[in-house]
Amino acid sequence: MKLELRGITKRFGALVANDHINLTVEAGEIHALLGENGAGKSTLMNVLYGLYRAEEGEILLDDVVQHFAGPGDAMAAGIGMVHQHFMLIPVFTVAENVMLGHEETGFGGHLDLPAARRRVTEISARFGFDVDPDALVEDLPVGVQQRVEIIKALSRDARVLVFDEPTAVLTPQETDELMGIMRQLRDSGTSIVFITHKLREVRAVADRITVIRLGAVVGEASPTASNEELATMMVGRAVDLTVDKSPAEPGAPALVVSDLTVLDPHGQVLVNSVSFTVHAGEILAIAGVQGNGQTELTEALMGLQPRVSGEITLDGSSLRGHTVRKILDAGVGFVPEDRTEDGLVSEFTIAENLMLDRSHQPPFVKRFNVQLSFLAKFAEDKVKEFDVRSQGIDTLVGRLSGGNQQKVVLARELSRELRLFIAAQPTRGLDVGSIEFVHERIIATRDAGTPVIVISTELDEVAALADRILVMFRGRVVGIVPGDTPRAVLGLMMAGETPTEEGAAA
Amino acid sequence: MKSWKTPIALAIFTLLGFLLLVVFGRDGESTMRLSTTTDLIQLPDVVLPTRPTGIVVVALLLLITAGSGWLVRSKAKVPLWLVTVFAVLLLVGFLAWASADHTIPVPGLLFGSLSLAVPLIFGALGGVISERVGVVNVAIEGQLLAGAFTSAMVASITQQPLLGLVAAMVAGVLVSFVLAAFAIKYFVDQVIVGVVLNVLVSGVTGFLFSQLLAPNAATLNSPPRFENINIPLLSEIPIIGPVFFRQTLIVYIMYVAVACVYFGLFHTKWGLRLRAVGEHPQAADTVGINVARTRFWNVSLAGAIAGLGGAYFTLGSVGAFGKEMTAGAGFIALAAVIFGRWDPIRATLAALLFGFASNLQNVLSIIGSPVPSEFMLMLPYLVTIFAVAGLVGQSRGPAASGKPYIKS
Amino acid sequence: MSETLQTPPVSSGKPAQPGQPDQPGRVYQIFREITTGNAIISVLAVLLALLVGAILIAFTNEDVQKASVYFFSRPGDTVVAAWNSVSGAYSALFQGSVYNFRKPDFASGIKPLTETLTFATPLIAAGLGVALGFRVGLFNIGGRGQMLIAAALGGWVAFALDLPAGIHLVVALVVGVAGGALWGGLVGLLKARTGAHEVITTIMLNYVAYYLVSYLLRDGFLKTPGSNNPQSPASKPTAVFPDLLGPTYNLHLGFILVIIATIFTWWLLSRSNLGFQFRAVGLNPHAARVAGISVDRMYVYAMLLSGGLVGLAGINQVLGTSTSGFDAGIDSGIGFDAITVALLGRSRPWGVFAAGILFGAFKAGGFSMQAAEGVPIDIVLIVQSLIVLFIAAPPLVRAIFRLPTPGQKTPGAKTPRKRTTTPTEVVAS
Amino acid sequence: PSTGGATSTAAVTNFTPCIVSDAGGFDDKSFNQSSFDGMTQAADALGVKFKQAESKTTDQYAGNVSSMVDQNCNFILTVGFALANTTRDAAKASPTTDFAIIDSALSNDDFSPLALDNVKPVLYDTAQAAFLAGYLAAGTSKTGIVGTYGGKQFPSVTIFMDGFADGVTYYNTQKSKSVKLLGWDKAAQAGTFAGSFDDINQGKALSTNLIDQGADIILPVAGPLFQGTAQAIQDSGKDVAIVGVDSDLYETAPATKALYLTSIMKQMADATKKIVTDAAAGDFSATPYIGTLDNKGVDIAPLHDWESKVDPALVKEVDAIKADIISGKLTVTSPSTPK
Ligand SMILES: Nc1ncnc2c1ncn2[C@@H]1O[C@H](COP(=O)(O)OP(=O)(O)OP(=O)(O)O)[C@@H](O)[C@H]1O
Ligand SMILES: Nc1ncnc2c1ncn2[C@@H]1O[C@H](COP(=O)(O)OP(=O)(O)OP(=O)(O)O)[C@@H](O)[C@H]1O
Ligand SMILES: [Mg+2]
Ligand SMILES: [Mg+2]
Repeated sequence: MKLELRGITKRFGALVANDHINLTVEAGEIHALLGENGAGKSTLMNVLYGLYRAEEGEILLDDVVQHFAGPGDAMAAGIGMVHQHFMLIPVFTVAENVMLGHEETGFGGHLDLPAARRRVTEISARFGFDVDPDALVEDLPVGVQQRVEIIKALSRDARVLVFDEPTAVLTPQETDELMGIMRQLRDSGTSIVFITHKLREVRAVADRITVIRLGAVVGEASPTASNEELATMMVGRAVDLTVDKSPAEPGAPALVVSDLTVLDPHGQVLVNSVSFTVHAGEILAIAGVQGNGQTELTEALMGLQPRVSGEITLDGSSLRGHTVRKILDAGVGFVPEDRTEDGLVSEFTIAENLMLDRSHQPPFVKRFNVQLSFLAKFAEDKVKEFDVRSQGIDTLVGRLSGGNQQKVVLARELSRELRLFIAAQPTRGLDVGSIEFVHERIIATRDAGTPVIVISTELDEVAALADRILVMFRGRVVGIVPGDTPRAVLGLMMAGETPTEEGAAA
Repeated sequence: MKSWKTPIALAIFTLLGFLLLVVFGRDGESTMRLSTTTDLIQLPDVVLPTRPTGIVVVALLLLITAGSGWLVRSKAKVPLWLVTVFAVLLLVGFLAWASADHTIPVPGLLFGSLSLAVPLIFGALGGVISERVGVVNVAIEGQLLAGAFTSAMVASITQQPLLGLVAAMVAGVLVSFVLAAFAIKYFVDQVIVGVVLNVLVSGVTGFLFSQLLAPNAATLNSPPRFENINIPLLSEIPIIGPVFFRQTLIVYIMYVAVACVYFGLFHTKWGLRLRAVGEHPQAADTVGINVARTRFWNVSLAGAIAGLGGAYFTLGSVGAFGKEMTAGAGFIALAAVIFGRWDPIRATLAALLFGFASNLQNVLSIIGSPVPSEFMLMLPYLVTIFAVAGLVGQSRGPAASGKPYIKS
Repeated sequence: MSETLQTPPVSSGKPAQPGQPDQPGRVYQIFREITTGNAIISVLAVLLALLVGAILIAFTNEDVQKASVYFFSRPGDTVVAAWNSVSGAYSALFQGSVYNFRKPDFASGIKPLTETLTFATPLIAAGLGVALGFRVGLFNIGGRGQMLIAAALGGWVAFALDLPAGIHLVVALVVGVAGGALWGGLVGLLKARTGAHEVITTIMLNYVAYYLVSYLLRDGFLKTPGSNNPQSPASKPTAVFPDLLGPTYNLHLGFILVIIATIFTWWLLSRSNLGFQFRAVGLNPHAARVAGISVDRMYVYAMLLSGGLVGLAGINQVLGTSTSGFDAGIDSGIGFDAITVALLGRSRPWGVFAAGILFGAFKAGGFSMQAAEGVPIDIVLIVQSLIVLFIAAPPLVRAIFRLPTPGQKTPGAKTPRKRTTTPTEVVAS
Repeated sequence: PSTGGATSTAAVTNFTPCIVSDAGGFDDKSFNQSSFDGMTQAADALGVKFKQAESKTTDQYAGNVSSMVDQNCNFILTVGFALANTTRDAAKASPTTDFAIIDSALSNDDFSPLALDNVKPVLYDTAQAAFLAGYLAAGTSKTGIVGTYGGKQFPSVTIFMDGFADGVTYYNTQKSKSVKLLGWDKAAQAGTFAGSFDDINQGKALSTNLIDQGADIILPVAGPLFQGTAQAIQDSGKDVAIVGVDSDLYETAPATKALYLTSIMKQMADATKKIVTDAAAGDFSATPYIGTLDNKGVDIAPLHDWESKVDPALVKEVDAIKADIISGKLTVTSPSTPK
């Protein structure tokens, strides 16, 4: 089905999120939408999907003007959407999530769960997914949740499909599979809008590219354009896509983890006797498919996991069994994986968030009193230093874009005397400009002699940052390999295959 | 890894049991009457020698405690049924102790427990539905009271208890309308509306009671009550029959309501959508579910059910409206909702537990208890605290409950 | 009134990023409106409630009812009677709560205002306690129990001990507040240790406290010697709050204490590190935990403080208001009113202060409405509830008076990921 | 301070009597209600209007009484022991206003008894009448078991239970019987209570349990909760009777009139009416009024429908006991007797 958006304008108060945007997606075309964080991509798609009502403009499907009062109408017209922020109900099973809104029922509204299960397995089979229809969504790794979102959209036989950053949480293999599916769908005549920040993907799959900046279309690009060209178009300035990184000068072993095991409340092993060492002045990247124990490993290091055995020492003193506060005070900096959930209090101001994990000691607090003028000056400095774009230090963090939120977390964690820095998925969902900035800061931290652990599912990121790479699979260490290990090898390791000799030597 | 919580709790209770049943054991005989005079099948009274019973019970408790300790040591979970057996044993021991040289009519004890629990169950069902769809319902008390008042008045005027029942539902719905309108349309804090509604309903019913019902009691406050209906066969099952199947229509409606709400919530389209709206309204919105409408009508439904609970006071139980006659039942129902983890069956069990503790207290104080009345009256509340702290622990409610859904 | 850490303005070098929203989202706007209380809307809300109340008063007035019998022959009578009843009732409300014009001089004319403040005193204290809980994400419905325990323990000190003036008062005050704190802290401890939901435990502990105090009054250490009424002896004069404005007025030291408590709570929440951690836990317990804040410990501290503030309300009753002995009804429903006061004040200390005074005015004015005009106490309650509802629902008031929404219609954020934790979320979490 | 507007020689035309309830409210089916009825009757008889203030919570007592003073009431009736100290303080503050307080005397803060010139305590020796009811119940019971329960353990409640218990004991000693009383142990001052004066459902549950234990006469001392007892009796299908309290239930709650054996009455309406009319006539006296069997301030109600079911000989014995109590031959005591 052919989709046409004409002159869409959407305002949030005084902010014009979409400014007379025109976009045409032909039937059987994958159309990529590029733009910085906050450029207005999601907003445009939400207008298309009936979630927002545009102030101006119209939506045409096969040249017929549509009037959507809500997502129901959009879906009925054949539009499906895989949302950037998952629209899944955590306490429902996969089948329930998929059937919600178009339930098949028997007598008296009785849910026909078997039918829903069949549907899930059928679509899973068609696209090669491995999804258990009876699993609770909240128990699933994010990558699988993403598939559920896709199944949800596909189960409605949508003929226009919007993918809003579907790959942010997928592994390279998963991403490749997804792109295969998109091609498959395209070939069967579905029009696809594909939003991503990863230029590699755009060039691999898109038929046409539209770039949006500050709410307006800045132009079209061809899939053959270089990364630099695309990035420049998006950001409006030249972006250095490869971060300069000098070779590491590792010092003494700083963090020594031996035989670390983490259990979940049911006694299930999440991290299985993991041992490794991080030296001062090096970056150890922990790679792996989402859900293979990396999260739990970092949480165990931070004292956030209750059932832990094994030993963790930092500069010779043990960290295991200490409270989070003690570990933070010992000089561990931590960027959690989910910044809105674990890293920030969105209803706090930037300034308040900057003192979040130091609310118990000078210089932020003296004799129970928060030192407001100190905090203001500190925040002002950090906002400048980390280039947090906001209306001032009293802006609520929840109103910042994702990239700027992440900068606040980084600013907070990197402004302490650190003896260890742990960053989990530090650039998830960020645009190229922000990624560049975050990577620079992480390397600068290493160069200052701090041991750094970066947890990432993103091979590009791992390649850009790692001095050594630890690959995890099913809670175990598959191997620790040098930072320049080829993608292909890493990909295999992430699937559980032990590395070849040359890799294991590192 | 290992959680010693259960064995420790069991050990503490065993110790308490030992102190009460053995150290402070009483001599004499405890009689438990299992049948009512009207039963077809007459079971003989169970007569237990008080002190030996206590000793045996404590021995068994000790055994279970040891067993649970062993289980935990060998990294197994203590099964729920074992805890249940423990609780039942402790209860039997306690009953025997308390009724030394007295008779406890078991069916009567249970019957009364159910009667005290009925309004709580209706209220809790209303609470479960309302909170599951994302609207916190602190106004259960108000819905109960409105239902009680309206049903009494309408049934008195029409002399039709069934019409009274309908009126009670309408009254509950009206209270819900206010809650829903303010909470859903005008985004007023749901707890404010709930708390205020309780005051409002108390004021309105109190006022109308003084002005209308009290002076014209014969015409406006003498509703015909529902008759008890004995279900053939079922009502003759020993113990169970007299307790559950010689009840009024309202109680039978309650059984159906519990079953329907349970089935509906977890096995129908209605329930799926309702829960979706309460968990993640935006996700529900994206699949075409009208969040506001779903909330509005289900909150109204919740009001109707709670209204039925109100009608139980007047049409099922006591046959006339009295000021503030719900006496805090709505708040206990609210506690039952949370205690029951927002699950209709569990909430019902929680309400029954409360009813049982209340009526046990009644019976014990009647057969003469050495404990001052005030401490006896505390019993149900203490039992609830112990149960919540010891057994239930952390509970998680519907994620979006209490949060207004504001659309662009 | 806001307690966000308002950092002193430092001129920001960066211009706002064009892509940033420079206009608050709609959630925030609604929140904002209510917080700052658009004055006109509040006035209209009160007007609206009074209007509805007027209808009720007129309907229930005997003279009106009599006149309405012959409404069609002489409708004027009904109108006049209605006008008289309503204006009488409302002027009684005003004269009972603000200024009594029938008194000859200012000193006695202003007495009602001092009565308003006297009644506001415990409401503010308990409201602060409940509000503090809300800010930490806890819904404290246990005001009744905490007040009772505070009144019982502090009251006992006040009537049973012989201590020098001043010291006696301080000891009674401290013991009372500590009693409330313990009763509240118990809830926090249960929550931290076992996860028991505070809504359940506070409701249950209300009853436990009530029966406990009833017993103590009847047969325990609170019993009046020589009397068989379940009522405590009178507080000794050495422990009684001194009058602030002389014996003519009932306003006592409690009001000053409550002002101090308000300042303290404001400082605690907006300036202290403990308050910072409280708010972090209230808004996002996950992030707080990751930032090294012990969530469980905050729950215990918060309930201790919350119970202590509510306890202040309880001790205020026995040392200030009902000094001639108390019974098990000494809480007077203030623990429940405090919930509304706290929410109406948006859980901000000075907001609570203002809401408490509004409620105090209703209590004070209610007497004269009832006494002078025979308006049933239930009607007073109804009008009160309506005012609260309307004040809490500016969009409704706006819709009724067809006022434009401030700014333009600004659709914005949908369900916020995390709003200020209101108690409602707590109930469900 | 507010000045009481009353002049001691108030003509009936500008006489304003006023009444303040305790937290039970005026329709508590108990003493507030009877006092209110008395006030209504008196005002009707005098052709004046009276003012009323209903208290919902204890912190309203002082405000209600003082606003009555402000309203220039000449005579203020306060109901219940809970208002005693409030009444005392208000009476001291406005010595020209007359007060009467139901169910309590006054005392100083050091607990010594206090008499004020403008406060009339109105007390009832309810145990005397309850004694008769207890005797009657014991003699009428077929199962040999009678029962009682209260609302809350207040002296104004337990005084009924004490007298009733003594009546049963007296019957047992006189007749060498062993009629058992469930729900109250006078010696231990312990028994069964509903915990509330509102929760009629709880009254029903308690009564059902009493009936299960074999009681066939029940004395509910808990305001409106007797309605629950009536329903429990009807549900049980047994021949069980109620002994009412405060007023003759046969008159005030005729819906279940067939169930009332008798009622233990505190004739508050009459006493109130008399005190108000006296005050209006300028005859106010602060001498305490104590309702006894002698002055008919307390009594038991006629048997009405139960007349035929009760042995006439028993009725005669009750009358004789009544005479003995009046003459002082028999004294009834209760720790809860008002002082
Ligand atoms: N976008 C904004 N525009 C103007 N002011 C803002 C904005 N965001 C935050 N503020 C400032 O933040 C302050 C606090 O806002 P709000 O009333 O939401 O309190 P809060 O943040 O919930 O308080 P606390 O942090 O104490 O819980 C307000 O006084 C306001 O000045
Ligand atoms: N509900 C809303 N209320 C107010 N402003 C909003 C709302 N939703 C989005 N915005 C603002 O509109 C702008 C566009 O946001 P949008 O989510 O469309 O960006 P995006 O291009 O999808 O960014 P990203 O790459 O980070 O997903 C941003 O400045 C954002 O802050
Ligand atoms: Mg987006
Ligand atoms: Mg904030």
